[in-house]
Amino acid sequence: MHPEIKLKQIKVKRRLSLLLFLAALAFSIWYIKFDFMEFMVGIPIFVRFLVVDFMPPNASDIAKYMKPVLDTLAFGVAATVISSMAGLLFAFLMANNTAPHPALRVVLRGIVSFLRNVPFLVWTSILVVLFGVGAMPGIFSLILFGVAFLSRVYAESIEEIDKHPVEALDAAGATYWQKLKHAVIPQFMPGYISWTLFMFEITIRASAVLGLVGGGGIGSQIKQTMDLFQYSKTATVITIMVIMILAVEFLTQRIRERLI
Amino acid sequence: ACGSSGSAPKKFVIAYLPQESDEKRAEINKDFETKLYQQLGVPVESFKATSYNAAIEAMKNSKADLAVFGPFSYIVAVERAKVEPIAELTLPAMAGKPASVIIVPKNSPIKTVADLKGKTFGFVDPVSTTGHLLPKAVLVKQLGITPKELESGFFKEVSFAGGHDKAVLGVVRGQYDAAATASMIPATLESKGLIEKDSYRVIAESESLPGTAVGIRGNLPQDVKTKVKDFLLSYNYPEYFKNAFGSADAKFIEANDKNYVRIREIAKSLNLSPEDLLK
Amino acid sequence: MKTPIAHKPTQRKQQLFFLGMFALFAPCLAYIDLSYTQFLDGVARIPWIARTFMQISFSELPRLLAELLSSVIVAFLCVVFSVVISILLAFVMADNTRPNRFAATLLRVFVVVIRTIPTMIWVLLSVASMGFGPMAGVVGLLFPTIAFLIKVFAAQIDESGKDIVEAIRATGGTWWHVVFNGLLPSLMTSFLALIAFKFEITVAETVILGMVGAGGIGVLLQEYIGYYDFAPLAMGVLVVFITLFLLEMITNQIRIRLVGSSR
Amino acid sequence: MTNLLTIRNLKKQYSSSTTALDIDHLQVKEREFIAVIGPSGAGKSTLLRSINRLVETTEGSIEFLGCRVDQARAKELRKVRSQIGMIFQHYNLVNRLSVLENVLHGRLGYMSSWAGVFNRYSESDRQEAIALLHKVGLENEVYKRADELSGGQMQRVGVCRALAQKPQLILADEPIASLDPRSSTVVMDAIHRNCTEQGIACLVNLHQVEVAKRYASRIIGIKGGKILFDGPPEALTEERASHIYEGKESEMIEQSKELMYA
Amino acid sequence: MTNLLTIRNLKKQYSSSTTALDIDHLQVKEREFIAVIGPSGAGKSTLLRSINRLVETTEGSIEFLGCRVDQARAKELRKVRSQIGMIFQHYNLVNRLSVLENVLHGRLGYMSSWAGVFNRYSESDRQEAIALLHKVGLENEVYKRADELSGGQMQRVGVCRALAQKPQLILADEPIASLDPRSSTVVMDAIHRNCTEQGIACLVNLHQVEVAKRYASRIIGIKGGKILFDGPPEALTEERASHIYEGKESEMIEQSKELMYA
Ligand SMILES: Nc1ncnc2c1ncn2[C@@H]1O[C@H](COP(=O)(O)OP(=O)(O)OP(=O)(O)O)[C@@H](O)[C@H]1O
Ligand SMILES: Nc1ncnc2c1ncn2[C@@H]1O[C@H](COP(=O)(O)OP(=O)(O)OP(=O)(O)O)[C@@H](O)[C@H]1O
Ligand SMILES: [Mg+2]
Ligand SMILES: [Mg+2]
Repeated sequence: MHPEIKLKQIKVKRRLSLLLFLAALAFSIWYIKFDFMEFMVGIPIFVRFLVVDFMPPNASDIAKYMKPVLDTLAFGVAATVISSMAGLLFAFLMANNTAPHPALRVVLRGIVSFLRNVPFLVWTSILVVLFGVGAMPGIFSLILFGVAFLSRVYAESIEEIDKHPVEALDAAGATYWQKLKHAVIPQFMPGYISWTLFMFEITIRASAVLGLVGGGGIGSQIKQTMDLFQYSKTATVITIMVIMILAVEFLTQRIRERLI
Repeated sequence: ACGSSGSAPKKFVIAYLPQESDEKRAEINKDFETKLYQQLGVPVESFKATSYNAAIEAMKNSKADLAVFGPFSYIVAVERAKVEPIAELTLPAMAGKPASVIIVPKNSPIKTVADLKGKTFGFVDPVSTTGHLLPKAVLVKQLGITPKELESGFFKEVSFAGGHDKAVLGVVRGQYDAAATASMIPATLESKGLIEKDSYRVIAESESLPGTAVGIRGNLPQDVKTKVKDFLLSYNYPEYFKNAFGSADAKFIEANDKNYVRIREIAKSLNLSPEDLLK
Repeated sequence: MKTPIAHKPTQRKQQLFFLGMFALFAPCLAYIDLSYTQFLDGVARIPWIARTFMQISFSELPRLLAELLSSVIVAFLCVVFSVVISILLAFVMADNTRPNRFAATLLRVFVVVIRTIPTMIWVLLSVASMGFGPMAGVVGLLFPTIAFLIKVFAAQIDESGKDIVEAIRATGGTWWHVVFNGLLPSLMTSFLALIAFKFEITVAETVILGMVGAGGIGVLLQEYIGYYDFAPLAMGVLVVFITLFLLEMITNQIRIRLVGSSR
Repeated sequence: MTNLLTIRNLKKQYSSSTTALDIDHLQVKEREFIAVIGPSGAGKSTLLRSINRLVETTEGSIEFLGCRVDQARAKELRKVRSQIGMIFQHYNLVNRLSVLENVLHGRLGYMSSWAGVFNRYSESDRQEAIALLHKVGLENEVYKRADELSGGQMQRVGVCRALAQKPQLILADEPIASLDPRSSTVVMDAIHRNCTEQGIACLVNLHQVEVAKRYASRIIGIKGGKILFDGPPEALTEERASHIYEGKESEMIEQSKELMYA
Repeated sequence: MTNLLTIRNLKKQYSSSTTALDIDHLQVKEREFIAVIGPSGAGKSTLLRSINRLVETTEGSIEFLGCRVDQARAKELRKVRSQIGMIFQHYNLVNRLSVLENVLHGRLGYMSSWAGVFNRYSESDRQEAIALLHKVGLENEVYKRADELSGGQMQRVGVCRALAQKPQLILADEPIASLDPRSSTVVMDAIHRNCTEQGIACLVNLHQVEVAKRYASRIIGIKGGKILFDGPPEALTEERASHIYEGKESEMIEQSKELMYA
């Protein structure tokens, strides 16, 4: 095709996409009755709220927040370890180069996708009905979420490994399990470590959110202090949470650098 | 949402707070909004707020104009958002009945509140009237101790379940030795099939509560307030009350801030008065 | 003793990792103190809840879909606004285009802090300050979304190297020329891919926004959960699942088209 | 000399249109060192991989030491494979394991699944593996990680892995195509010396005719999946060799023309 | 002939220990076509980039047409840069834009931020850009995307971009180092012909001494940041050239030794 004509076509396409986009934007603004004035007023209100009501942080209850912090970390560790074990099993059954049966693979992928795509706050609520209150429903929903996430990323890492060494073992007459142990797992190890550490970071964040719906941990302190209008305490809790998350990220990053 | 203080609003926003006593609300009947619109001449919108401090902050920021409060949230709202009482919602079915209960599992050895010493206990939420304030007052009164003593060392452990249903589930599923909740919640959960029949036992009951307060944003023009008040007092569409508050024979009556004196006392005695919170 | 065969350092590192993992796990599990009977009782209730969920009801479908649409729209508007704001800021922060070292560092600190606070907390805060409704959702989501986009855009700009920057600079072009005539055209596709990716995440987030008070389908889900209406809840869960699943497929396709990889 | 391998009427089609391999008859006897030459895409790799069934053939029979490889069940196939060593162009080592572990992988075919998974290599296996590594000049690399080695060293590990199998036959698919001339010599020497000393037959795919002539006792020329030449190195005249590569060269000229005008 | 560029006591240090560039005095007159040669790391790129201040110098002065480049404020610097065209080894084109747009980037230095961002190139700019493309044989590529071109074509676009600036001076940093011999000739011809015709002075870094000798009116030899040779091509004897590259060659031998034993 003549390049000039092609260029024209691209231009027409671009115009059309732009038009489509603008139409979608207009529809959206109309549908949720988006009021631009309200929006522009809303942001300063929000920022003022953060600055005036939250500052200065009130650290008088700081001792009281240590237990939730510990809770959150313990939740994170337990959920990460358990879901990494379950995720490992799922991943090997799911990855196309290690799956024992294609049908199993498809079924598992479906289940995992379902677990992942239903918000984990919904899972938490269902688990409360099953197990009652306390740590259990929170932990279990973190695990459900973790299994779904990890089995997917583990499976992707397994699929990404170099298949040539596996072939070499095949040629030497190795069995399925031997190939798994000697060719697949060693290559998958860096991916496993890296994703598991990442999962730990995510669970720490997630368990902070969990607290907002009554799952305990540091998040419930945020909710409680806000409900009591003790915003300056909320600021303290959020600061503690930020420090905790940054510390965890820093730590996992160090471990990752050391181990891989 | 609205114009600055004093001027007439461009639209009128109603917030329904999470009610501690409510049944499932189907979509709130539009009849109320339509008629109010005819009265005020500006569009009327309504929201269901999931947390009561969101609703109170909204009124403070002139983003909501009218709200149906619970007793405790009402006294906080008066303080924080300069809300004025405009009417009161009465539910004849609830009148004179205990507002909250303290329950234990069916076959628990606990017979009286005195037996609760050294046990685990679940309240609903620090800001819940029926799930925290009233039951705490009951405990303080029946045990004859100070709130301080109750908080430090009477129980083995005190938790906030995060919801009335969760407090009940906590008792029935065995995580709490006892819990406080609004009086009709256990029966509701029973009817939903979430807990088995007769799986709990009531060991203490609280006093009854005044009606639900309806508050209006204080800095609205007087004529708007008057119009809204007149409208509320004359409104009588049973379908609306059934959908919004679970009882067809509910109605709006003249507001009386005096009804909340008792709640204020209780809150004060438990160090949860608005002044304590908002200092 | 048999002759050792392994590569010691690698083996030791891996052993250390697992050792550390389980050494932490045991005390944590003990600390959390999960009750065995609670667990068994809960598991015994699974068939019952599964049966309850099977009574899926279609009566709430229209409401669910309407609210779903507003959730998606909140995500859409939020991403649109965030893109507008973050694109230029990303060029301020990226190492190879930053006009001022101080501004770049300041921005970097902001981005880290904002990103560290989970999205739901932002929404909770905005709901508390602005009241309920989609507007609070948009404003609350704006902060983490902007921070995310600045970060990934800046990383992408850094990756594109100094070549084009120098070429435009050498002709006497201004900073704006470097950004708009040089870098943006070449980064457009990868930016679009990132935007599609973020949109997917944001929709997943807006779906649960309602659970902390902003509008959308989450409000309905929260309501069903609150009243234990499992039949419509099952429908809601299904609607959410199908939406997010389709969205994932579509954005994956878009990403493959744009940059030739799914991640 | 006895027959190790007999191939009859072998056909392999990857898709219905093209026949990648079409061999009427091919026998490999004990101790033969056979070089397989031919242009790219001729079917050399396909031939080698059919022999230990890394690719499934479409029709025909492959008999190795009296066992029909093409019809073997899982267990028989494992046995056949354990008797056939293989060396790959890209070494196919497990990067994150030690050199020694990679060599010991050659023993897996003789162990139970269980024993293999838990590294229960016998002490004699270990000692022999180390001895092999000494023999190819890797005495200082035994405990290094495979990815710390240079290409030539990696391929020598690959050779040791194949030898660790104590095979009857070694298949080598372009073992020196990724190596510089120096390393190539070292590796080909190692393969040739060990095969000769231990009486192992060898089928090696090669790109370079000179290398083939230097080492092989027999050369097979393949083009378009068919055997065009089969005989001693002396019989492979310039003319015959260029006949085998013919189509290929003109193709290469085409390509470079395209490059020029690009 | 008037002086375009005067460099005095120029020093550039990337880190405190090493001096990348150390030039006492260097003048470039109008219409000169100067080739800069020297081993890798000699400081050729640093010299060129100092001239339009893509790298900041440590001390000394650079004067271009009466303007102190090293001290120029943002606006002056922009003006200087718009008068100096630059050609890069890796072309540095914006891949996803059309060839024409890339050439028009040469005009950005003469436009306001606003006009540039909205592509408000004047019609005469457009016509001239197209004419330039015709001149270097890219008449069929005007509306192609830059990444659809071959290396030689891309570099010709780079040349056009520099010419579109209507510069007084062109700096070319190894413009042909990534090209095959054929394309190299085309590109060097284009640079040389246009500079000569339009009276543009040119400083071009080159690796190959023969190419330098073929095109340049003056050759500068750099090593270790210092000028070792400055004179007409004829004066650059074999001996002097090898002196410039001396250290380098022994280094290369070292390297290949390492490779052999690796
Ligand atoms: N997995 C496959 N799927 C489809 N066709 C294949 C596959 N492997 C090989 N082929 C085709 O079969 C024919 C023979 O390929 P083969 O790899 O055996 O050639 P070769 O002689 O080893 O070539 P090279 O020297 O490039 O390795 C070629 O036409 C090739 O394109
Ligand atoms: N950005 C930089 N940071 C630190 N040192 C640098 C940098 N750029 C160049 N150098 C050093 O400055 C010296 C001169 O480098 P320069 O790139 O000017 O050499 P060159 O002659 O262009 O070499 P080549 O032929 O490899 O392009 C070298 O020692 C180099 O390592
Ligand atoms: Mg091959
Ligand atoms: Mg250079």
